[in-house]
Amino acid sequence: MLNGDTIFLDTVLIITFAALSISLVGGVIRLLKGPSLPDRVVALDLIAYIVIAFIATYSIFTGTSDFIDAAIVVALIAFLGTAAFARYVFKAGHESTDDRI
Amino acid sequence: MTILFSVLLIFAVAFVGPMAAKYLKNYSGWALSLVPLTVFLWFTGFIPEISGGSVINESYVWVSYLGINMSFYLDGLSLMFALIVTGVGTFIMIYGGGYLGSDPNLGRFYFSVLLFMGSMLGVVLADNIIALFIFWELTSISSYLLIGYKHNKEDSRKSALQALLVTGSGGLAMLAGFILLAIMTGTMEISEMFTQSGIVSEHPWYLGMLILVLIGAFTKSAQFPFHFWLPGAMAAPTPVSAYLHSATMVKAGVYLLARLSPVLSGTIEWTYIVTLFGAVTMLIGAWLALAHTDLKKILAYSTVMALGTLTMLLGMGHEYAVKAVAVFILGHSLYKGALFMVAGTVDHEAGTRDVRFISGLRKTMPFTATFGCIAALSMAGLAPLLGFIGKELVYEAALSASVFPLFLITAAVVSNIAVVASSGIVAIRPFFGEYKEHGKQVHEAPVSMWIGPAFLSVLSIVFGVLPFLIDGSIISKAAASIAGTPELVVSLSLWHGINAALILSVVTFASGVAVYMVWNKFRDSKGFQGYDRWMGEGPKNGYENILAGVLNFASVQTRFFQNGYLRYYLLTVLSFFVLIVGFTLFTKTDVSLMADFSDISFYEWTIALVIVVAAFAAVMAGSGLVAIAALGVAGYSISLLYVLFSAPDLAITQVLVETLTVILVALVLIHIPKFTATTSTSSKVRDGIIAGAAGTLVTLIVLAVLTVDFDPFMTDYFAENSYVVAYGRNIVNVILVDFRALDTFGEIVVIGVAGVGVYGLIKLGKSLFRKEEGKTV
Amino acid sequence: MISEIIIAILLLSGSFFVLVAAIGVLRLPDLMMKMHASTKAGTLGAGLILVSVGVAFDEISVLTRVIATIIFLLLTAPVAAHLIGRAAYYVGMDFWEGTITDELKKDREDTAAKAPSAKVNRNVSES
Amino acid sequence: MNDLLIYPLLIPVMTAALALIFFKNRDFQRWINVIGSAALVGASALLLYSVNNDGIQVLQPGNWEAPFGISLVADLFSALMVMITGIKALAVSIYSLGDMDERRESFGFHSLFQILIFGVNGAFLTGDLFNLYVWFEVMLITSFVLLSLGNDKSQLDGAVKYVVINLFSSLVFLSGVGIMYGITGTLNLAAMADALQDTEHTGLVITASMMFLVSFGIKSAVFPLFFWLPASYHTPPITVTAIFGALLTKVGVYSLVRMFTLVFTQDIGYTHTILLWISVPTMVVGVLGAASQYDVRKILSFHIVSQIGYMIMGLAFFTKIALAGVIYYILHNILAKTNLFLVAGIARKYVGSYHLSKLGGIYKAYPLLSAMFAISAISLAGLPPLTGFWAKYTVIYAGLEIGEWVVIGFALAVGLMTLFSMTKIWMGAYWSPLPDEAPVVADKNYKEPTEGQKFALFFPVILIAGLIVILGIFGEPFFSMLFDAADQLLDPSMYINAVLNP
Amino acid sequence: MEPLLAIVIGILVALSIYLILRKNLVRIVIGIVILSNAVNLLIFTLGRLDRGMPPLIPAGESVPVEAFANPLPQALVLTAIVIGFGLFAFALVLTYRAYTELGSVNVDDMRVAEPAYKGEELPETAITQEEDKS
Amino acid sequence: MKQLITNIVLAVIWAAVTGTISLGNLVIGFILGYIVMLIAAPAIDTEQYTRRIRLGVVFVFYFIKELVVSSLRVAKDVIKPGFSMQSGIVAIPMDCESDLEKTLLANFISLTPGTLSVDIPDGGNTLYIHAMYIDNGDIDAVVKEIKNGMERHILEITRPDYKVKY
Amino acid sequence: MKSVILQTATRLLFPLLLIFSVFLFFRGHNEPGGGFIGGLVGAAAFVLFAVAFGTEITRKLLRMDPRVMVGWGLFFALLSGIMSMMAGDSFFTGQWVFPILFGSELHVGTPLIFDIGVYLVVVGFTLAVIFALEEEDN
Ligand code: NA
Ligand code: NA
Repeated sequence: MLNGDTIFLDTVLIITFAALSISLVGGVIRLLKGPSLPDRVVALDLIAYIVIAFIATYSIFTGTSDFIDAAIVVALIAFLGTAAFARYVFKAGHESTDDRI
Repeated sequence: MTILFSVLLIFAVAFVGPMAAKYLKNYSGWALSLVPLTVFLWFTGFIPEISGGSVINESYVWVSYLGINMSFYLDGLSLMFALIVTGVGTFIMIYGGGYLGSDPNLGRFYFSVLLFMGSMLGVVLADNIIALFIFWELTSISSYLLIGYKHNKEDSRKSALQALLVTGSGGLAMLAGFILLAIMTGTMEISEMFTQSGIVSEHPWYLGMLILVLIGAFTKSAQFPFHFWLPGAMAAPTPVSAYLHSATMVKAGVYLLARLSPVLSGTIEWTYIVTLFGAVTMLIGAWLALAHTDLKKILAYSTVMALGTLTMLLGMGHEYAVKAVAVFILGHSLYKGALFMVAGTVDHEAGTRDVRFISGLRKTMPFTATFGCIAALSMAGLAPLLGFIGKELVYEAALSASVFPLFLITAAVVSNIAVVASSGIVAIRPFFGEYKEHGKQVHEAPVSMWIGPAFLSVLSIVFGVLPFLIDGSIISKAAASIAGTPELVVSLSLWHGINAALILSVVTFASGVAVYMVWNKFRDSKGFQGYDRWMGEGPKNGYENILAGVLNFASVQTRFFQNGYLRYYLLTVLSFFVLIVGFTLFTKTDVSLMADFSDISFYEWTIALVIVVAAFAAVMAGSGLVAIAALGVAGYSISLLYVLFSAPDLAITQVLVETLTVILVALVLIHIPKFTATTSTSSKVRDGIIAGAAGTLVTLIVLAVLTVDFDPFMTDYFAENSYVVAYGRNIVNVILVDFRALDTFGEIVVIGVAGVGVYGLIKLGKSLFRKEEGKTV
Repeated sequence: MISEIIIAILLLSGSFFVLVAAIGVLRLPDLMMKMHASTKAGTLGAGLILVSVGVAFDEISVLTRVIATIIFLLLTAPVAAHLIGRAAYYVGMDFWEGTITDELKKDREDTAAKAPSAKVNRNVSES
Repeated sequence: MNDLLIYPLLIPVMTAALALIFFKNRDFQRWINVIGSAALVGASALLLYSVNNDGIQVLQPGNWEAPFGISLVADLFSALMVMITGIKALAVSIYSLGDMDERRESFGFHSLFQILIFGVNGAFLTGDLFNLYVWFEVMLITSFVLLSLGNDKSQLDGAVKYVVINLFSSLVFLSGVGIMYGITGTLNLAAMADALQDTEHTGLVITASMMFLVSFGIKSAVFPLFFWLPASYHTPPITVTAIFGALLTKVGVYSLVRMFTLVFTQDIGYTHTILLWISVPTMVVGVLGAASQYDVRKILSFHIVSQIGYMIMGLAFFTKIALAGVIYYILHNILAKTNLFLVAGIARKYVGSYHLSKLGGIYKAYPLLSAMFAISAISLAGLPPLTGFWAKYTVIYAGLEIGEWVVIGFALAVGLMTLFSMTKIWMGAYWSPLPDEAPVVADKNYKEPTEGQKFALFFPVILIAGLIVILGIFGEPFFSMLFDAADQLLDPSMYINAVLNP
Repeated sequence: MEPLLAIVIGILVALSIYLILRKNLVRIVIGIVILSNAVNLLIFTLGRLDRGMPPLIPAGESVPVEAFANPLPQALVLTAIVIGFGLFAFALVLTYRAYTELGSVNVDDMRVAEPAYKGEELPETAITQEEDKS
Repeated sequence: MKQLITNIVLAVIWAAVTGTISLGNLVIGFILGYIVMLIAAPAIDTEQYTRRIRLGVVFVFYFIKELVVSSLRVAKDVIKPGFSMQSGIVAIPMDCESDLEKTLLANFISLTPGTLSVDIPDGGNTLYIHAMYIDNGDIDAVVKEIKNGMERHILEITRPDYKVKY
Repeated sequence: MKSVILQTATRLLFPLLLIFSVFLFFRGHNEPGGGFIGGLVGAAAFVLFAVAFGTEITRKLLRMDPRVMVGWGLFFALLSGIMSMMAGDSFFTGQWVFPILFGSELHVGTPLIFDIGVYLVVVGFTLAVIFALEEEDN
């Protein structure tokens, strides 16, 4: 099912996907564990980077560069969400530091 | 002039009525009476033709698609009724003008009463059964307005409603019956149904249809147990009662039975039901009259008795009965119309209608007294008045009844005994004896108020003494119409020799006088009041209980369904969704869980897992912000999924929207403190079950659809035209801005409106905005 | 082949740093430390992988977009970290036991001692 | 290609766009609203004329042939709905001149109003399932905004319930669209109907049809999905309630009729039986709800539910006369319901309340208003010879023809209860004397509406009442269209051919 | 992949409906967001999936030269996302307004438009309004 | 003049992101850049553009070195069990004056592993950073490293006449 | 939430976001992007600006009430359809011209005008919401 150019590159890509998948899971665990809202926001931030990396890897994997635009948008936009969270944390005060699921 | 024109003329004048009242003042009644008079005279012109044996059909296409024509049928029966309606109507206009002369609402009275008159005329003339129904309902509406004329009084409003609901429910049943009848016969023209009585009576729907039609007729004609609305309707001003309850509205039911008799009668069902209900009503009505002292109540119950008699006769359906119907209808219209007007005049002049407090008025009100007495004699069935002939025919009919003859004779006699007594009470009590002083100075009424009784009562004498004036011309043809035969020889005469009927009459009169003598004593007796409660008030209480019960049930069920709690609404909606979709899925398809997971790579599993886990985190999150953070993760993962499956535009859009969602939620939640509601475990479990069921259903449906051999046939078209015709290489975008630009246009309208709406919602709230800093909930 | 090796190195090192970031975010003891991991390693990891894309496609249009992405990352990531770190700090984030100094706190207390009215944030009370 | 189809969409949305661009000019907004509505009436009339004379009209915007582009289709049913929408839009836009307050106007009332009309017409004219979804959303968001605009407490409460339940409905609809696309590969209703004529996936299609039933059922407020309606319709200003009250649920009914005559006809024994089962409790629960209320707007709101039951019942009967009756019922109900709300609004202007206990004396003091109420109420109660009678008669006839005794029994009983509710308003607000604590009597600041306002308020009411009377008495040409429309609905091949083989 | 997504969609639907049945209006709105994501995925999935072949026509060609994914569901989902976002924005702000005007986000407390029936007892927290004010 | 340069820079960026460096595309980029500047005029301090470009070129190598080296250290600490480092918030007195300088410093500190800018209170001259590694508890060493490292590099670029003060 | 860092970064990011949004907008017909995506990125630029500097100055920057922008957006989208009708075609039928600019043939058509409408509405919508909410904050 892999369609990288060579077995070598395919293997590298699989390793990359594996690392990214584990990272993604790691991010989600942090999201679940928190314990504070900022912790979760950091997890979200991390996941945004992973998504960028994932899209980039997938572009190589499929040989299609059209997905890069999605990565650019994530890179450019995701921090706005973080900014919003930061602002909320700032306003909501200490309460947001203990925001358990 | 055509028949249609005659009806429309009266309707048209109804709209002029208020102006007439305004500008012509005291002469308005007289002026307006010219209209029914004209129509009356015009109809008298048909007498030779009709009595010559011909019928007149007049038909206009109305709604051909429904088979509904505005068609009229003039034969003996309808002619007789048309004459009664317009004839009595003429005097009612005059009387009404006098009676309500100073009332500021006189104009509305004219409007309603003329509307009623036109409708009633329509009822008796219509040939198309639906046209008849339409006029029928119009009489209900206009009589509602008339009964509720004194609408400031709660009693009037209630009585009007009562009459409307009772006759309205009957009307609806009747409508169903009519439709069935039309379907059974394949025509809506009554005149075309006459030939199909065999088909009708053997049709499996016959009994159902008959009952429905009878409910309509019985409610309108105040048959037991629906009779209670009629005395209640006495809340109306007297001109109204005089018109509606003597000659017209209540007779509509009788008319209907008579009209349809050729089509419906002759069966065992008809004979039993109609005869028995009639007889029972007759008995009950007659004796209830004696339980009251209000002139109008007495007259009302005696009207119930008359209607019962007519119904009973129509149930018998044989020759005597049919003749009796025709004569009795005419006789009753004349004397009852007169008597109501007299009662009204007495009330108007003496200020009360209670016979216990009025007597000796003959000296101050000689005309009124005279005509009242004549009418009462006719009602009592004394020779030589028309009432006598009618009553004799009733007895003859009962004597030759085919079912329960003994019961029917007894019932007829006993009822008439009560009527004799009632006649005494309404005619002798107020006018004879010592004049009683009461606050008001009593005068003779103006001419407008006694000319009606005068004409009508004199006619009772004229037709009684010279019955040939009516028998050949009208009565025999009317009777023939009822019997459904072209010719029915009716020779009316005062003297038939000494026969059974005459003997019964004598017995009746003697007993009636006796009852009159002891009336004062037994009227207030426990037993008789009990009878009134059972038979008079009982059904009325039944009606009120049903109404209250329905209203009570209405509020209970409304409180149950529309209970104000959004969660309950959602629970119901979602449960319904799960049940109906689930039921359909499991009964209509072979649910299979066939699924192939072999082509899925590990990172796709991971992303799927992340989406689910993040969404789960959003569900479990204690605060909205945490939920939104989790949702952001789910959203980014979904956009990754879009990337994996070749949808870069979607992925970008998803990321953008997800991010803006986070921003909005953060902006909003800054102002809303954390709120954790306590929910019981049982409701959590319940919600979980519904949620789980819905999710399972959706999964099953998607899996099922995935087994369908999918043909994305449109794709090629888009590919071929995307660049060649629409100059775009991004097919998705070309779909958005060109192939399906209308969708996109709708989409921007949606978000545009959302923007305008959010802006308004926030800014417009500012003036009302009363947020206290640090307010907690 | 050489380009493949370069791509492989970039991919592997990139994913390594991403993984480090993830483990850091998972393991590190307090928020600030987690942010160290996510911001730097995340940027570096994603950046390296992006560079590998540029190499892999060897098209000017891809290369420029890759560079644009990296620039955007470099521009936004520290700002995001600053915003969330600052907010968390001011609302009283707990530090781990290895924290030996907080000069910002000291300075603020000094200022507050001079002008006692200053209070940074409004506390929304809970229901 | 037939441009006539685009004008009923173009005119309102252009009006709305202009009203937005010049939103600071209140007079401009007010007048362009009326002018736009008047133009819409003309455009709708042309469309109806053309459809009536030349048969089903189809327009492919963008000139992409069906089923690839979106089809706009006007059969007689659609054209009639568009016509009545235009009339209603004109009436309400004039009425709004006398009723709407400046605050709401300055926050976009007039453009929102036109966009709502735009959405409604779009739903009536589209021949594409996803496009129908879009139109629903246009209506939905606009109704959200109109409902909540003003921020009255009860408005917000009502809006919350309205919004949540209707959003759910939309998503069910959208899922249904996805499923139908997943089965047939097309979104074009004609192509879909064509593809499903000999489908082997009947069970699945029927399952999907139930999702549409739920979604449109919520929109049209049938039992047991109607709760949002009585929870919210009485809360906004009466002009808004009048816009909603008659029109929005009818789009739901329209969609049910469209889908269950054109697309979901594989298993009528099942689907239409379910429709029938839904219709009866809808009629009953709705009318009982009305019977239990004392606020005129609430009474009328519950009646909307009840009347929807009749329409669904007619659809369930699925005969020519029944469908003609359904269309008549919809058109009639839009007229009568609109007018009743508008009249209630005028009554409130004069007497100061919507609550029967605080109303009274209108019959005596305002005979014209009373007459307008009476005409509308008599019509709604189904008494002859006004529109309501024909609507009810036709549907009941259809039911009796196929022997649905029990259902018709309920329908008749509900008719009686409807009559009862109308008399309740009549007696409580018109006949009964004005209570001492009537708000206007108590309010020293009360100002009689100006002559201009009175004209704006009464003109539309008289216009609609006139239509109710005229349509009731001279129904023949109208019924000719209704029966042709029913023919078109019963024979989907006409629709399919018009779209796919132009 | 489609069957896996079918399961994901089902789970998302279940989770969203559970949220929609909560008392907190904020959570209800979040539930609607999740539901809307699930439905978008549903449309996307039912248009059938293809990996790595976006529906773009390569430069220099006038028609796609290779296989490409079904573009129509993508366009539909895009439209649906946007519409959903508009509706969400409104619902969210409505929640906010409901809170500022009514003082609660507990839907059980919102009894202004439908005040207590005769004899019905509302919880003390319920927000009600004097009758017939508007 | 500076406006013109900015505009040209925007045109080049345009050409870069669009991936087509043709005269036509540059002209389009120029026009669009002009429009953007028109819109953004009140917002941006266009003077800073030229310097930003130079910064990008000169600074890149220093930064990459820093990034990789310290990332590896973080990686090591993250992976090995237990934490032995000392950390804390350290105040850096800045020589940076303009907002751009401050921001650049703060951001590059954040991007460099081991340090994270927390705040510049009231836009003043003190930058508070969170340092992951305060080796041996020597706070001044951290400050020195920043001032001699990142700040020096930045200021050298932004100000040709810059002299190290430490 | 005043932050020098954020404000300075915003000065850089704002024009970048804007030009990128224009890029996405124009590219949309051939590559991922389009009116909606471009509009959202453009709006994001203003959102960022509003977050960093407040709404008052951002409103001045926009120079137009967001609702009016929505109106113009709808107007442009409609205009594209009306132009088709004036050309004698069905509503929304693409009308194209092919000007040659610097040697390359450009495709300019009514769908582009339509997309401008989309862009404007998206920006108007987003900013109407954000401005209103931001201003509620003060
Ligand atoms: Na509605
Ligand atoms: Na009242």
